[in-house]
Amino acid sequence: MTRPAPLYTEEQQIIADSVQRFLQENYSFDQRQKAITSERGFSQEHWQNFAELGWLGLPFSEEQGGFGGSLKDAAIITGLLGEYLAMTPYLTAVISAGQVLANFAPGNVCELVEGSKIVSCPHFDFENSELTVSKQGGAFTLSGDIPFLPYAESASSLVLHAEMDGDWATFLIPTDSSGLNLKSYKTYDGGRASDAELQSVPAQLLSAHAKPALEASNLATMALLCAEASSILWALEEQTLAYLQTREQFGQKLSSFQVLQHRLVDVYVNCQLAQSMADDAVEAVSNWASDAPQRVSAAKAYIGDLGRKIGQDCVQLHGGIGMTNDLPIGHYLKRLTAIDRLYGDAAWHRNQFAMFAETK
Amino acid sequence: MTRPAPLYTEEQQIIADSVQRFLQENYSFDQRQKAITSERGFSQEHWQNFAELGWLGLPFSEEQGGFGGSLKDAAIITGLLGEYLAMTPYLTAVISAGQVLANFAPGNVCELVEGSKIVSCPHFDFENSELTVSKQGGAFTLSGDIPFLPYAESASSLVLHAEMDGDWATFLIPTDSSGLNLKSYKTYDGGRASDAELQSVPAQLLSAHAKPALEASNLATMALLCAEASSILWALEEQTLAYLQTREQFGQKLSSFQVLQHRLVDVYVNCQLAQSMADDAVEAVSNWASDAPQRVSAAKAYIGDLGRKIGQDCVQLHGGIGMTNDLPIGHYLKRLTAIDRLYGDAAWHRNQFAMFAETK
Amino acid sequence: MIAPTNEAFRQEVREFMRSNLPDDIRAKVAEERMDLPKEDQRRWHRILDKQGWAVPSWPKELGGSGWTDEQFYIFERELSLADAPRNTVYGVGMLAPTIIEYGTDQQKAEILPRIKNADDFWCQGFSEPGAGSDLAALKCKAENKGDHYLINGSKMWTSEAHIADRMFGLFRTDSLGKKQHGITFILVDMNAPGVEVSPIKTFDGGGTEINQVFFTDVKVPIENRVGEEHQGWGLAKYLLSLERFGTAEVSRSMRTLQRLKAFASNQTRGNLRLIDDPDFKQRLTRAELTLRAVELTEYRLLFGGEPAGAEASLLKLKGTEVQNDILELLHDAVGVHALIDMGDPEEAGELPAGPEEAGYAARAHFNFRKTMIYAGSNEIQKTIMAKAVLGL
Amino acid sequence: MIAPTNEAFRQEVREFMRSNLPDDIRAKVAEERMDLPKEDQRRWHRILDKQGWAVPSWPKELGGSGWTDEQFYIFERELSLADAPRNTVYGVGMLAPTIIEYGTDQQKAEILPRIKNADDFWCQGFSEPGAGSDLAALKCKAENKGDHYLINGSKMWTSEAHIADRMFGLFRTDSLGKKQHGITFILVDMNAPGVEVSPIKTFDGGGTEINQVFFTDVKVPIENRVGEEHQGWGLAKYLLSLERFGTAEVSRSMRTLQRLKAFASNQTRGNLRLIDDPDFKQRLTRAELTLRAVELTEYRLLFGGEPAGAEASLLKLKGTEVQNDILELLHDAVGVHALIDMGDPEEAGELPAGPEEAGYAARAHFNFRKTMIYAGSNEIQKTIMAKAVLGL
Repeated sequence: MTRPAPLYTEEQQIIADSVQRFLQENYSFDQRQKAITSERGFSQEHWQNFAELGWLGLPFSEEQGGFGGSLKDAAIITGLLGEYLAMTPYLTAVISAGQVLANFAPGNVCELVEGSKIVSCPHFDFENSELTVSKQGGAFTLSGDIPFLPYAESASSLVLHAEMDGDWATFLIPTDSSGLNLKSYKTYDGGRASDAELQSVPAQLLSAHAKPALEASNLATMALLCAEASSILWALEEQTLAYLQTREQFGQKLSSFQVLQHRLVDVYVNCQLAQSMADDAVEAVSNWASDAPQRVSAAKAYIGDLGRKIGQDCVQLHGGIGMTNDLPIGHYLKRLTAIDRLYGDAAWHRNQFAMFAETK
Repeated sequence: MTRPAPLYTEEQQIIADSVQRFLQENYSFDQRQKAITSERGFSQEHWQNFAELGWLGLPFSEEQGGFGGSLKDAAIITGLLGEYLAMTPYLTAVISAGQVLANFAPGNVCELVEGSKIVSCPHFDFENSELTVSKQGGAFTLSGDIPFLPYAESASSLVLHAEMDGDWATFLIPTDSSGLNLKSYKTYDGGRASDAELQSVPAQLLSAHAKPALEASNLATMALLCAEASSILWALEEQTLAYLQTREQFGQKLSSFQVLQHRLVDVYVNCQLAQSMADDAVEAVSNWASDAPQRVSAAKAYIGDLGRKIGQDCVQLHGGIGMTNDLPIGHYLKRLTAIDRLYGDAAWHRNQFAMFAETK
Repeated sequence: MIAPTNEAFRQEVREFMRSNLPDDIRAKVAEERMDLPKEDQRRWHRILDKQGWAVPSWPKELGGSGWTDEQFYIFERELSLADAPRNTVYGVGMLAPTIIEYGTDQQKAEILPRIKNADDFWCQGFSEPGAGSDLAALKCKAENKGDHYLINGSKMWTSEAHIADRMFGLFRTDSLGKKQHGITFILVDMNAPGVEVSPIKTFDGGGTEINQVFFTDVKVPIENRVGEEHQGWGLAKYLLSLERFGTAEVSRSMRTLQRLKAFASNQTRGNLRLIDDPDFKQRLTRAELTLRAVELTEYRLLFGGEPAGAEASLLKLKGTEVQNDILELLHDAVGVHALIDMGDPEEAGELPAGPEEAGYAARAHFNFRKTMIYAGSNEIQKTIMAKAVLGL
Repeated sequence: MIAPTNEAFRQEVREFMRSNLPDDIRAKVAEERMDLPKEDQRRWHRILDKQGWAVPSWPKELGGSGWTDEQFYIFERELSLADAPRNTVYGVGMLAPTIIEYGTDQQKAEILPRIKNADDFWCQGFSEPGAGSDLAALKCKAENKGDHYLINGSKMWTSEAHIADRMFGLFRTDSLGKKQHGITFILVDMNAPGVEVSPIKTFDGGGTEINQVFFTDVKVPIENRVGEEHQGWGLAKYLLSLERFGTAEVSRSMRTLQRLKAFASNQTRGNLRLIDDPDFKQRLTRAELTLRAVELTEYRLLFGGEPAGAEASLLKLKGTEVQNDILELLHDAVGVHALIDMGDPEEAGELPAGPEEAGYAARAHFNFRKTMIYAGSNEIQKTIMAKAVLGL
């Protein structure tokens, strides 16, 4: 084992063991491959299991029906889901939407925690607002296009935001609303997403002054994506090392070639660096540190680039077999590539980081 | 020999042999190290030899007292000068200033060809004009600061340019002019340069419409710098390969370590690519092709980055001995680094190239 | 760089492509597909054949074009720039010259016309599960039973085996002595009893390109051997040396780059055109410069005097690297819609969202990683150069 | 990350630096110099000693500070951020703990106070012309002549030998058996007859840092041996394991980065501040991100549970890489005036032109390439990790 042992509290170790056990039993790679081709792209039964195992309630307070865990605890779950390539609405529902609901509609958290309802939520892009709000009396309607709502097909409602009266507002709309049209598709990482077109869709206002909460939800999601990527990188490192130790060429184990040894060392070193950045991002959002935006952007930028590079290197180190669909290696690369696409890519976060770093 | 044999004409082979012979005898590395610490940073006697061997007259027409050679021929000389790390005013006098004089003051070429006078000429930076012109009657004076005039201390005159009447003009001033102050210094590549301060220095107008000629001189100098860099890269490749084949560590030749073999292959491959770019740049300026600006910027950008990288790699591949002053390796790196600094660095030329590539 | 006399030839080829390349085929190639269906390949081959360009590299008396090296260079470039499929590689480019060099008169008469007419599609049975980069380690056995060989074992990574009519392959006829000895070059009917083709899906999720082929007591007439028994290694080396330059993928990359630049000029990021976004622009320009360096190097090595000894390795290494950089940029340019998974393009429906590039950018990005692995991984190419060029 | 209780300590150190670091010394360190003259080093050492901070890592009874790991970490960071010289490394950091562990009482009494008082400066005689990365291949011979060793041979790359009073070194006392056997740890007076120091100039053109040391029939009293005869390899391993983290150079790089950012904010390129130039900004940000990753990793490995087994290698590798990236950026930021060659800074005159950074940016850029070579080149570090961490 080259991966450093995580510094878990006793409670966290229990969570990690339980998640690991469940995934080992239910998310072997073959099972995973079946799950992503099922109708909704994930198993509703497993989602129910997640609820029963307490995963869905973890980062919510006990008053809201949750278990009072932290985002650090949730990062244990997203990390392991990543390692097993388990594609689910966890991040969008529990973190992205969940953190907003916990702020503004705590009554709605319960259904989420119980697993009876799934909520989807897009990346809040404050620079490009896609939705416009109409107010008539006390009622609101939303119009416009929103791309990439994760698992919106499976969701009962969407958390959406829009500029309103010079501030940012957040809304809840049921997915069966009239005027809402979802174009749904598979994504190459095995997930699902939808582009939404809204034509005067009636919306429930959650908050007219939601910007800090939306930012917090954004940052939490980004940090947990980094944690997921970091876990995937270690999995890649371990599996690639193991493969090179098994496979022979020219009468020698591949792992005996110095060039491949040094490339594996590069992978290992980069895993360590990526983990440090991911840990720091999760730490920052767990404590809502004042420099969390900078620390999260640092991690997302660094891991965005590095994750893809390591993923590509590990495919290359595997050779032909790394190209096949039946090995997780290529799927890890696809997920790492998707993680960089989502919630701002490396270039975008690099600019954010530079901005924070200069004004500091 | 891993370097491809150059495709010389018979005349070019004669030039190359003669240059090589002279440098072998007079520019051993020890001799070179002495030469750069001499008062003027190069040997006046050698400069006279250059004249006698016909190098200084090579790229000038026979009417001007030259030998009617091309810039391709001159590139043979700058390439070999680079390999021997022979630091001289050749490029600034014969190419940068020389090509301008050949256009506008052909009478002045003769002194240059004979080696009796040296002319220095800065990089023409059309974006940042440093000099202002005053006209009184038919007489001109120049004022302002010009950085980095190569070997200006040894020059009898300077070719300088300035914006005038909405066009670009070029002037000649003697270095003993009143109002001209030179701050001279050694450069880390073993060369010499001066920063000039001009206060109403009387100047001889060579042309009031000099832009195309200045651009041509710029491009020629850049292309020949690329040719020099390309030759240096091959020299580095050969010397590094030879060193790794000699030196032992852990009871084996360094060249038997696969990691070092592959790094040497990277060096070799990059030498090939750099040479293609340099050849193409020289070809472009030799024929004054219409796309010469783009091709020269492509080469300068590519070689600027790659040259430094290869130089750094070759120091690293040598280990401690590569850090010492008594081996050419570090001096090659310094020259390659200087070449990237001069006449627009890699980032600048990349932008130029992108601009041309888009409007194409 | 091209001689002016050949500019007319370039125009001729370009005009031919414009008038004769079917739109539906062009559209598939323009989506960076390497999995063209057999019928598309056949259709295009026959269009070229009518023009006399289907088997240009063959001797003139067999239907070749008699082009100069520079004309071949131009032809290949224009094919790519027009988004035309390349000439079929296994039959036309590999087997045919090998048969011409080593085959019997009967083999020539039987095999070549059927390739020229696109009656037979061939695949190459070289690699095996334990013999990829280390080809001489192959084990798939052919026992000489007098009038036939009896083949047992399997071949791996076999491109187009699922659409091929026949396979030329290397089989182990003797396992004593040096591992390069005892290999025999044999032609196998893919419809023979005991041949089973199992497609290998790649993680990009696109159509089938490669396969594993299993042989169970497959009988092959003894006259299907090419060259001497046990001496197939020499034929394989000859065959593999035929493609010295194509693997640089310069022409295809140039076309992809054109597409990328056109796309990036029409997209916005923030308030800039994507092509003006500093980060994107820098990556794009670096890739363009590298491609230019590879292009110039390819040209110089092709036409510029003595061989360097490992041109193919050098060009393959850098060419596939920059090709992958360009395709990665295309993926990145598409933004979040690049994530849409269209699956096998032959079965894909309408693109649900995003620009049309979203339909293939990710597939191509992931799929083309293979170019740095197959035909000798880029690590193997470096080892080859260390030996062949640096003498290490 | 730092515990709040230690913030007061940080302030104390910072205030001490502000009040006590001589300006002339600060200015030299701020020019990225590693060749501080002996008198500067001594002066600073004695200032620290007055404060009780000159030998902080020693046991408290010998003058150590008794700091926690985190306090050491803070102290080292604050030294760098203040442009203060580090504590002298060879005597204080390497020889002293080795003597404390392996020395006789007499050796302790004789050697340690003279280090603490900066009476003796030490150098380390380990590497040789044929034994750099492969240290155990060393050949410099010490013959046991009963009451003295007779030393012949030479040591290479010896930092500070030209200013050192004494050397601790590894010498070959037996050449039979395993090459790690027969090495003895001996203390040599640099003024002894037969010792000759020949400075090795580095290509950056700066002041002297390293030397070759020649020994011709040098007599060394037998009691100058530390530990057992032939068993010096164990002492060397102990000594080399003392510096687990410093080689990451994080603190120094942070300070250089501050300087670089301040400079780039005040320079213009075209009509932009240099720090806003897209190309420069991207390189700067990448370096800053990498440095942050190294910083966080160093902290995590130092304070975060079980050792990974090769922390020093990992941190040295990435730390020196990013350090060189930052210094390259500083060189590039200076523009054409970076080319000015100031030579040995102790002899240099006024800067003829350009910003003050022009006086040292190039020297530092070239000089620091050595950090990726010395103390085990970065290639060696990878080989160490392949073995120690990956088990290959």
